[in-house]
Amino acid sequence: MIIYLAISIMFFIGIYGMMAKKNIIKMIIGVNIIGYAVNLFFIVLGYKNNGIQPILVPGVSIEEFVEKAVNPIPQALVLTSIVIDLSTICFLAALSIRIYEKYGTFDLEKIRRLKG
Amino acid sequence: MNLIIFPVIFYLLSSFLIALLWKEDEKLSGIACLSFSILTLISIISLGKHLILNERIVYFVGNWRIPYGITLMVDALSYIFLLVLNFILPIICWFSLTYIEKYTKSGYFYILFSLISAGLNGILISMDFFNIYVFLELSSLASYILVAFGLRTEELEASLKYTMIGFIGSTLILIGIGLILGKTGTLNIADFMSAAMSLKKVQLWFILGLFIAGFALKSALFPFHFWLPDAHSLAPSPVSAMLSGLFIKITGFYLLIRFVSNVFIMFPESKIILMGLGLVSMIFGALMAIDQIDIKRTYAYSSISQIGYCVLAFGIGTYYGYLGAILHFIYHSFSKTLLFLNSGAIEYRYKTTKIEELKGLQDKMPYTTTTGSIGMLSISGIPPFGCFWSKIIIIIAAIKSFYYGIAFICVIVSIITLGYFLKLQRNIFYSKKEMGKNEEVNLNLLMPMVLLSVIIFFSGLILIPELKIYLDKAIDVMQNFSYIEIMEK
Amino acid sequence: MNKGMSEIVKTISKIVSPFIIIFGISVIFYGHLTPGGGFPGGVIISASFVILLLAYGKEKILSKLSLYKSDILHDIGALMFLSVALAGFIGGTFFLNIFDKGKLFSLWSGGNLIFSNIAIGLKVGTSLFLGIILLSMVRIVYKENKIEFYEKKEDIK
Amino acid sequence: MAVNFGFHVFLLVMMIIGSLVAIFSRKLISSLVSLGTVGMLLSIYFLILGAPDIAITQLVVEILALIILLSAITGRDVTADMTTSKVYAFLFIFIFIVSIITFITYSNFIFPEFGNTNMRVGKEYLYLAPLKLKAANVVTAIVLDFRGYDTIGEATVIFTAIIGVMVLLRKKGKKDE
Repeated sequence: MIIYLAISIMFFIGIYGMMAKKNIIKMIIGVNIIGYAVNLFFIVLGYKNNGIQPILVPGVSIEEFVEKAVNPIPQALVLTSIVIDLSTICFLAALSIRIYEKYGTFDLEKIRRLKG
Repeated sequence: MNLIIFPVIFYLLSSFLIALLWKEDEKLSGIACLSFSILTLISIISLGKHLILNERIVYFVGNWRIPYGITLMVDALSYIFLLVLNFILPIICWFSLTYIEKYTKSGYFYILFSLISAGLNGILISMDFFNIYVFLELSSLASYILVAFGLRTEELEASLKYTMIGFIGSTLILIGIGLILGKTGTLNIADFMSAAMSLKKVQLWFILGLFIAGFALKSALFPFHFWLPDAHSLAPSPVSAMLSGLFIKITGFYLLIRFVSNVFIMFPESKIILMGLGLVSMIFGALMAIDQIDIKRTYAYSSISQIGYCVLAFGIGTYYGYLGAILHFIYHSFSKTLLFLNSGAIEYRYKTTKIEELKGLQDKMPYTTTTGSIGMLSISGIPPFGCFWSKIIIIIAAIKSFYYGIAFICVIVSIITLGYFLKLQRNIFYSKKEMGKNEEVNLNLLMPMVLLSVIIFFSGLILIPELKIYLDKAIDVMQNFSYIEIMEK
Repeated sequence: MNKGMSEIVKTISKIVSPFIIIFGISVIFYGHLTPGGGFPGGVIISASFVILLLAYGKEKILSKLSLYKSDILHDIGALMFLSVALAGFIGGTFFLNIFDKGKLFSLWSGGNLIFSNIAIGLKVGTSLFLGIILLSMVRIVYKENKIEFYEKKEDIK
Repeated sequence: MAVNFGFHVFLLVMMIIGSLVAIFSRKLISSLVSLGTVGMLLSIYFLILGAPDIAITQLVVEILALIILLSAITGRDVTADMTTSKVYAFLFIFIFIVSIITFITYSNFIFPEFGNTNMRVGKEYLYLAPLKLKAANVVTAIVLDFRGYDTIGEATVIFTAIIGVMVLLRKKGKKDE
């Protein structure tokens, strides 16, 4: 239970970074931290007490391998979602560069030209 | 039975080939994108023949059975969404052949256009939680980029706000998928349902809550709507037509239907939440759309209220409610696409969509005026046109299940909708006579609008008995289909 | 971006980056035997290019792997992976593993895993390198190879 | 790797401290560096949780993300002012408290127990990959063969991001500007 509590605290720190901070780079860091927290959540879901990595090495027999290996499905998903977060950050960085060219600042407070 | 995969493959191929070969030549990439989307439409229509014979098509990617590989499934409900999607996409692509010339490097526009369509088609045919998430993420990322395609300051800021909120929505859905993986160990919807039967109901309410919040955020229902007006009004017109007409409906409304009525069947009361969300966003969208100064912002707020109609009709839960929801989705997609393409034609000619700067378009752009007023009358529910039938059915559904208050509010909101659309028409199209010369836009912009308005004009025919059978099949899917039946087969 | 970093960093990165590239390629090719695979290998290869970019500045690295070439490679990688998937149609369904599976721990095992790994590695490697070059390159306009990008004027204020 | 429970908690606490520093520090460069430490700790934690190729990918991807953000910062303003909008702060604290309370009361309903994962389908993959596909790395077999259709979608996501970077870095958006 402590592990999940710590992951959700990290998730809420990321959400705070995105919502309350007005600097675009801080928002991108918040996005990054949320991505880390969700990926960690997936891998923690697939953990088995002192389980070995799901890669068969010549010395191990199949039955022992199946008995002790960790759940491989979340790891396949995290490989995909790590790269999805990287693409979002790549796009947001390019967006913040262009916003900086137009406004001369990363601070959203001065940028507020759009009404709600 | 490989026809089911072809929509996704064609659009992926079109985006990769345009990026490789024709990116610099704008004319050629437009034609390539148009030909690939027409090819997809043909493959979808030929898919229909198989669907009539057997009730649904299940396809195992890589020949791996249910729990191991990814399975795809098309039944009557997703076939209707596929038809509407793949019928509107070539029209938008045809419209943007000349509209996009105003933007630099429009080859990239066609790449991103086919990527969004690949994502939307991927969502409609898939039956696997994580697969839906990946294609949802693909089409959302492509739409974040297209909102900022014009590189003006407002567009960049609207895209930033849209990206942040869209990212939160995707993360909520991803956490829901993680919990499903944790609880039942599988990602396949049918396998999940057969495993979830043994779980207690209390354990699943949190997962359903996450999904409803994520999809409500993606379809801009009331509490999460504030990204939509900026994103849809500042994007290039074909992009906002695709966003308003198709994107929020498929990533939000379609997935809400699937998850509430087909996956989480043990929570019938969740429809009441949807009814509440739909009601509030219907009222809010209509009220906000009244005093807008920009045509596209009025259309954006009106699409918030119209998707509120669809979700409300689905929330009622009876046969008529489902029929009203499906019909309203179909008619609103066609008419809202027509309206945004119409505002695109006006913007193409006069470089502005502010209401007071556009006067007396009746004689300057006669055809645009007629098609635009057809679209506006259709959405506000004037008899011969599309949305009148669906609004009537929704009101009947509300009365039949004794929600008189909701029926009354529906009537009031459609009157308000009629109000602001008439105001729009009076100011833009039929205001004082200005003897300007005929500055009608060229055919490439005009024919898509004429085609859409013809469809809307004859859209009442869908209710005749021969065609209604297919609608009833889709409603039967919405009412009592659950993915467990696929497990037994 | 000035002309790259100090002399020490340049010589070290010159020595190290070939080894990083070889390590990345080995991670790609042995993806189905040892930990790794398409994604990690591709990302490692693009990291090695980025090290050279940071050490030597943009002009030198772009002479080796110009924007136009990496753009082409990036699309070819995507098409290769899609064609490996489409090759499954020969055997019937979309993503079928039609190649013979070979022995368990030998290099040739796991059917089309190897080709998918190579395609993904090529794609991820070149596209991330292209992304980082573009993001850090916002200051220089390249006209000759048809990709001209925004040059940051000094008077942005 | 068999590591006692205390080390898990230690890594998580360090990550939380790192992300706090990343969010609340005044200079952007120091917040990026602390973001780097959080990514490094995450990569070590993946290794301990038995996911080696995720650890490699996370390590290198985190370095590239750091380089991307640093290239966005260099030559532009490097300090972020500390004022946060009060409305968001209070709204956030309210959401945080409510969710922590529901978390503690319902946690054993919502989250599966930490140590034993639900291996109902995971076990089949551990049999299938080595025997049927002859592939020793089960995770790569899942990513590229059992669930290869996901990976096509995901490879297209990177493709979209790079097209997005190219679109956003054009000289000017509209021809008539």
